[in-house]
Amino acid sequence: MSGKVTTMRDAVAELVRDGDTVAIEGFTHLICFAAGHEIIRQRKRDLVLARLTPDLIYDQMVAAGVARKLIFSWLGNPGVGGLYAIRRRIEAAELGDEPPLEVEEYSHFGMVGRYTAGAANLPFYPLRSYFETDLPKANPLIRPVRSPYGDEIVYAVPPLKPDVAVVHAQRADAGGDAQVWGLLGCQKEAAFAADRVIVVVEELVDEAVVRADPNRTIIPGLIVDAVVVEPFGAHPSYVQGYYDRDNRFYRDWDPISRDPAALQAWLEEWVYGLAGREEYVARLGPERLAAIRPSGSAPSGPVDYGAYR
Amino acid sequence: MSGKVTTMRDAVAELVRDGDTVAIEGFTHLICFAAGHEIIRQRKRDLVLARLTPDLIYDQMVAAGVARKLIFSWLGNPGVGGLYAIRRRIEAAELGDEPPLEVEEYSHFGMVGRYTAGAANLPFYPLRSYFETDLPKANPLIRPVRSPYGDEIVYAVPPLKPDVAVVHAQRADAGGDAQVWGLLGCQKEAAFAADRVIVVVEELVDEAVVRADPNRTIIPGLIVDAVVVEPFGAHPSYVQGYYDRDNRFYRDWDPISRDPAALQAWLEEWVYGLAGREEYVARLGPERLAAIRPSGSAPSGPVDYGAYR
Amino acid sequence: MIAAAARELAGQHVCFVGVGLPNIAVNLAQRTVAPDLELVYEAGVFGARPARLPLSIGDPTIVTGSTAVVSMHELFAFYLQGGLIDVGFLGAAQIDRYGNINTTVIGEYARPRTRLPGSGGACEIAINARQIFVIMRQSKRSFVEAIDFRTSPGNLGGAERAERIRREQGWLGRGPSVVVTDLGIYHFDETGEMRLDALHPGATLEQVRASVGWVPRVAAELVTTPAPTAEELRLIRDELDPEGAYTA
Amino acid sequence: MIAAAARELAGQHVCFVGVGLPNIAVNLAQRTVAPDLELVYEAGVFGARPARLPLSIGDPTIVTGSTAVVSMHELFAFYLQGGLIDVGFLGAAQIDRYGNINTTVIGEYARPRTRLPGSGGACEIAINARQIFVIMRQSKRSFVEAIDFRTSPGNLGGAERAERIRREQGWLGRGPSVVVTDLGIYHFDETGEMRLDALHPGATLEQVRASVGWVPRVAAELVTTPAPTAEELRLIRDELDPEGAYTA
Repeated sequence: MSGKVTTMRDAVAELVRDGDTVAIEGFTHLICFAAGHEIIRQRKRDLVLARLTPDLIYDQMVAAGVARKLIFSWLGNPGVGGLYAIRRRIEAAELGDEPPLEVEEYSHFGMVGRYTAGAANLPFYPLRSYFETDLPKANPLIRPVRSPYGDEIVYAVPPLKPDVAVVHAQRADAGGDAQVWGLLGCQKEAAFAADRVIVVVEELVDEAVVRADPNRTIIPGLIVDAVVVEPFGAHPSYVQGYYDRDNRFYRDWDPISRDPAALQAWLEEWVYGLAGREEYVARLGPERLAAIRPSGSAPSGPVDYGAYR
Repeated sequence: MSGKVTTMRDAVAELVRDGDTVAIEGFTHLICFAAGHEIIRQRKRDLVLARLTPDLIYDQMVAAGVARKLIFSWLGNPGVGGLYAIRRRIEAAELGDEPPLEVEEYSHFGMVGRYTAGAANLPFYPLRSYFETDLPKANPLIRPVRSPYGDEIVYAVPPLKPDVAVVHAQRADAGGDAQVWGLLGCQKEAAFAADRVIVVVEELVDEAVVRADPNRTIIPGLIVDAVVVEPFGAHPSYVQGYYDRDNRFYRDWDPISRDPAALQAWLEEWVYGLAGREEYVARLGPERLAAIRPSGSAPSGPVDYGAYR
Repeated sequence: MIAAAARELAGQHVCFVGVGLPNIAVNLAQRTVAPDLELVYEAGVFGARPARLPLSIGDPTIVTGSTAVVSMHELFAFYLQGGLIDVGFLGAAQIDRYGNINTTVIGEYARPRTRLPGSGGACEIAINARQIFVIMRQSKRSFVEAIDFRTSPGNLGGAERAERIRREQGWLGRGPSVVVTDLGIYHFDETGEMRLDALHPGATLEQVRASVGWVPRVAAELVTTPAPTAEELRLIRDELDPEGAYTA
Repeated sequence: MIAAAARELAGQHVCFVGVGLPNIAVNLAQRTVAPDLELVYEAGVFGARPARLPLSIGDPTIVTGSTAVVSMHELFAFYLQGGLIDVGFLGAAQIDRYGNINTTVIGEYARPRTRLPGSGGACEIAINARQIFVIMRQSKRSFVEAIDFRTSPGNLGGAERAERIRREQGWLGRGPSVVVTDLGIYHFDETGEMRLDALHPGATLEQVRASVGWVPRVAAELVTTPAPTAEELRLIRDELDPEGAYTA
């Protein structure tokens, strides 16, 4: 398998285009902040940002002006509060005469279903949700569909096929075969649905490591366009077994997000002012990194696939 | 989690009832012949047998008279030939005035979709198959459904919710949390779709072994009614890392299956005449078991989940 | 409030854990009245045994040592929609007397006064979990006559219609069963309306009436919630929330 | 026949492997003309590197050392239906001039003379793989004017209708492109009909005509298939099928 290893700068320059629909997925786990920051640095514009939970990364990207639209299912800073850069682009009093950020809103399962339909090339995905709620009124793309077996009605969501999906993983080989353990979110579905895929990893491994445990592979290199090796690329999100969620960062974000000037200053210091993730990690410093080290190891133990010759 | 460990005899006696729809799944891998033989021994009747590939086990069960109907997608002895006990209950010349075995036929993805809809409590599962074929005519349960987004038509299959699913796994704990590596087939979907679930394992392990690698769990004890420890319970099918597929058995089955008398003699010798799998394994003998031992080990290597206190 | 919510989980088996207050209540229940409670996190975890209280609902501590980690598709399709969840635990920004919940917007959807988080999994949890527990602070702004947006259906316009629709549409959920607030505990009566059944120690009926946007029904035999035990308080203060993130 | 089928895979990238003759042809191709060929088995394997030739398509040797092992749902939904398969390799009991395939029954469906295996994955492979290779022995019983049951669609009643339906229904597959038999190699012309383009060494046009149930089209420049090389024969006889299960 040919090597696809490149830098974040080159991957984003080549694969993310103005106007693209971009999905940097990962449900609390494996959110690739490094890719989001590089998109900000390269001043991409008019992106449609898709994620179940926009999280801090899309708050930062919206504040930096890369987005024209948000597709999501839960907009908040989990356990802390709001995402105020995004809310300022939605709430009436803040907007004044400014046009709002476009929003297209689903539930979690609706978003997962959208990626699933996109990955499976289906025209719609049926689910038991939305009955007797205002969501189908708020988003007319949520539509009823009648079962061909009796009169039952369920709701459907349309396929979502991002132009680019970014998947952060513990490890991949040079061909892009990526392996993940811990929370899987819907990265697999988003990647198979996407036209282009960037895999970002903590560690590049030999193909033999992947092939030794093929059940752990979440996406094959077949659908991957670029592999970027970026240790701590998911901070302040986390990577199971590698580093912890930096909850302090999530808490600290609240006052920054509330204050547009503070937020722009933060972007200057932590994004525009740095060449890339390596400088970001250096700036975090050894103490901060030590604080998010797991408290111990918890090995899975091996299993035996057996040789069959 | 309370212990659910029991014998195959008790599990089948208690959980499989005459007239039930039974799914002993496993795509070439992990086919639980031990459960099928116990169902034959207990002379269950009028079962509806569901499996993508009826394989030798349903040929044996049909020959033994336990079934009134077959739901399937590919009827054969892979790489060898036919399943003649079943064909004798379908083909015109063999049947004469006998009523045929009922058949309800799909494609592989249709069967997988049926279990998936059953597991997800959906009234139908949409897929891109069956267009311009005679399958919807042969099986009117395969029906077109129109997308609510434009005029596109896809086909749908209805949910399949077996009364009982039997899942063979490498290992489980006493609560029924089961782990599998190698081919996964659609056992997970069949188990979640089923009303009752019997898990059959090569090894009973401590709950800590399961919890050390939660990404390998294919079904949780939550949906499991009985755990049976039955080494070599999948022979002549195989268990990745434990034993090889006994291809000699599959080849030897061809003449037996073609000859009703030979088949009944085989059932006498290998099923009715034995108390259970332990005697079956003893009868196979050490040479046969040695012949299906993997040629070496192929360890997965461990991963680290990390401790987070 | 947290202790009261945790105690309502006695006898329950499989609980879907929401972000925020439900998270601490459920973790407290697992350590007290419901040691066999299986915690399900929408992030894709069944049988979590968190060694610490997670701030978010996707923390690495809910993964390590759990029974099963699965894709979100599988979690929502097979566990939730498949009918395996006994209790879905939700928070709310607005609730009406029938337990219908708004977590989407205050004001008009297109130009909201306040943009709230939205559904997350709440909409499908409300429909597919066997019963719904709600935990929230109450006030005239949150306990309202008419919610601004229906994110998650409760008993709709009353029990009769709600039951008919659940039956006709094959919902597995029976809707909301408990609402625990900072003042008391509500259950739902046969008309599908919330009824105050217990007041927390120190709370008064006047406080309740002053913080509900309709005239609330009150049980004939209104009881007082037993005060949190020393053990409950110790678990909350020392183990689950030493930094006061939830309880400050 | 096997060598000829394997050679047709030169330049292909991702191949869905069927049971039987396709299995050996594809494994031969990976060892000769298409070393980068990614083998996909419907059992749920991507990037298989079988150390031996599996008898079935679900053998443990296709798992150990593969790139990815996934559920059948994922294999069919994301890999096949999602459009990642370049070549689907099918066998057939009956085929017509337009490449429509029967693997279900000979005779009437309800009371068949011969009950065949049925679709397996063939029906969805025929619709969703980018192109279809067929490998089968030819005779008046298998190459028929009208198949008894259409299990897998080919060019339907001709290219015009087939292309319109593929376009209207958004099929990803362009249908059958090659049929390799024991006598020769066929491709499909612009009308969607099979055309004999090569005769295997020793086979004659008379043999072909005597084993086709219609008047077969023959290429103006009919060529002779190059004989299997010594290396191909060695691989088949010594490595892939030493017991002659496929080739006896």
